[in-house]
Amino acid sequence: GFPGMEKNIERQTLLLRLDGDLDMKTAETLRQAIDNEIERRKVRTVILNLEKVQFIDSSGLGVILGRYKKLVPLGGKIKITNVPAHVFKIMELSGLPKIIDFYQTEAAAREEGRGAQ
Amino acid sequence: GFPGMEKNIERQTLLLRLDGDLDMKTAETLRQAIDNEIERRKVRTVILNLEKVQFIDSSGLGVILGRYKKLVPLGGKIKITNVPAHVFKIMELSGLPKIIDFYQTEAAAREEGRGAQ
Amino acid sequence: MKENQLTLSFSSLAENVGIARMLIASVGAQLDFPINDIEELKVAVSEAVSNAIIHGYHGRSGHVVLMELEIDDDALKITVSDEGCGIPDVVQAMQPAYSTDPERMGLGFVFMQSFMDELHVDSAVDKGTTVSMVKLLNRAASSPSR
Amino acid sequence: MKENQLTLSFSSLAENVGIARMLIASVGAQLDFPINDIEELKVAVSEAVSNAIIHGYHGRSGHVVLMELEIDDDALKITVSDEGCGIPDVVQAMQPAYSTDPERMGLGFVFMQSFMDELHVDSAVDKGTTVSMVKLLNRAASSPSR
Ligand SMILES: Nc1ncnc2c1ncn2[C@@H]1O[C@H](COP(=O)(O)OP(=O)(O)O)[C@@H](O)[C@H]1O
Ligand SMILES: Nc1ncnc2c1ncn2[C@@H]1O[C@H](COP(=O)(O)OP(=O)(O)O)[C@@H](O)[C@H]1O
Repeated sequence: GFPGMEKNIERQTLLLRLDGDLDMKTAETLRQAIDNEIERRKVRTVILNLEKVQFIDSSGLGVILGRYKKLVPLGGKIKITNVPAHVFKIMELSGLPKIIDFYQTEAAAREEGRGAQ
Repeated sequence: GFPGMEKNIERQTLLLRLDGDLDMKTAETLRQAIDNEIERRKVRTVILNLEKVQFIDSSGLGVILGRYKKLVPLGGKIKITNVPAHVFKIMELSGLPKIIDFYQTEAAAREEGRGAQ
Repeated sequence: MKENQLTLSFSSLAENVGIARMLIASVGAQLDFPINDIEELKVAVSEAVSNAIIHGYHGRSGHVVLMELEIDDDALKITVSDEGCGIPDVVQAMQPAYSTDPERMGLGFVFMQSFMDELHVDSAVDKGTTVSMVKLLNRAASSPSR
Repeated sequence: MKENQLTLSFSSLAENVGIARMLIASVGAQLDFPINDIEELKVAVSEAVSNAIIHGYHGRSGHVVLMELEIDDDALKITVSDEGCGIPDVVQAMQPAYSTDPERMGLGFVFMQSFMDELHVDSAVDKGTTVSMVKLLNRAASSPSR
């Protein structure tokens, strides 16, 4: 799994700092972690810090897109921060950056959220 | 091979800075590199800087011991510097540190050499 | 360089996808592929192996996935095969965004196609699927699109 | 954890020794072995695979070395085998410092023995050699000497 999935919840915002490879093995862990918080704690904004993610494939991308699709009808959103260049290249090819907002830092992601709430 | 086998010859002292894994594949390259200089340039002191060696097994140890055996009858010697801890553990198990001198730095190895010459 | 062959066969478990990636990364590094190409090889292999487990074997353990690597002077050939359910319509399956699983993106074959120089899929229902991919070793030729 | 099996078969080439090490390192990392144990697994595998190529096949290419990994709840079992010349006297071959090659140290089996919890060598002249090694997963039990 993610040896270092750091979790932080403030009001309705969930921040996850992922560490490791985001593939079919870890995608399921990530899906459960996010869906739990959406249901139990009514989280509506999910910030994923991918700084320490070394690898992503379509299974990883699918989970992110899936959470997006789940959050939108609830009036929520997903934000991605600190993406390493080589991970971003794969994400770009999938078209994900066209529908999900990317930020340089967690602070930038939170900032934009506050304005919108 | 060694992507970064840095070589330096001063008088009869050959300094080699190795980089990578020291196994059956690279041992042969190392053997040839040293033996060439012993024969062509009459090198008598060989200093091996292992700072960037990540792995050693008995093939790698064998080449070092072999160069020792070749140099001693010629009045020469081999010196090892900057050994990473995990590489040293393997060397220790082989008994190599009992016959070959280890130094913290290249400078220390050269220093001792000058005194002895 | 002498022709080299490596074959890894492994149980249909999620944790082995990462092992398959490590293997291709080691082989890629040894062939002196640039880091970017190694990343792409990892994605292609990850997709093919994940598909074998997720689709071919419906995520069930107890089956075997085969990854064969063949290296000659010109190319690295990667073959990933399973003896799973097979694909009824390969042309349809390879369409971008096509997936039989609503939770998935249908990008596996897209990635394999983008990152490799050749991709060929051979499949028979209830027999299994074989994905053959080629990455040319001549770097000038291997990245025509970049 | 589900039982997991991985088998790598590869050409008898020097560059594949490093690949075999990477594979065992990945598997060891996934089993959460401490770094020190992973280093030792790499040495043990490196010795067994080098022996298969150097001694079993007299350094000749065109042959196949097999590395089988079996993981269950208790142990990681590693089997390295070749279909090479075989060992006439296994007990003698396993003596520390014994080597049929004057350029070598005769430490291969010593390292395998020190770094693994079990070592078993099975060999037949002109048939080949199989080296079976076990590393226990229970760490307290796996390092009795440390
Ligand atoms: N090894 C396989 N065995 C059976 N079906 C497969 C296999 N690989 C791919 N498929 C089929 O092809 C479809 C498209 O695959 P792909 O492009 O990788 O997208 P995804 O994995 O996201 O579904 C899959 O949804 C599946 O129906
Ligand atoms: N796979 C093998 N096939 C044939 N002979 C082998 C094999 N492995 C080991 N041997 C024999 O056992 C001896 C001792 O092996 P080892 O302890 O690894 O030392 P070394 O490799 O330094 O000779 C070798 O010299 C060789 O004669």
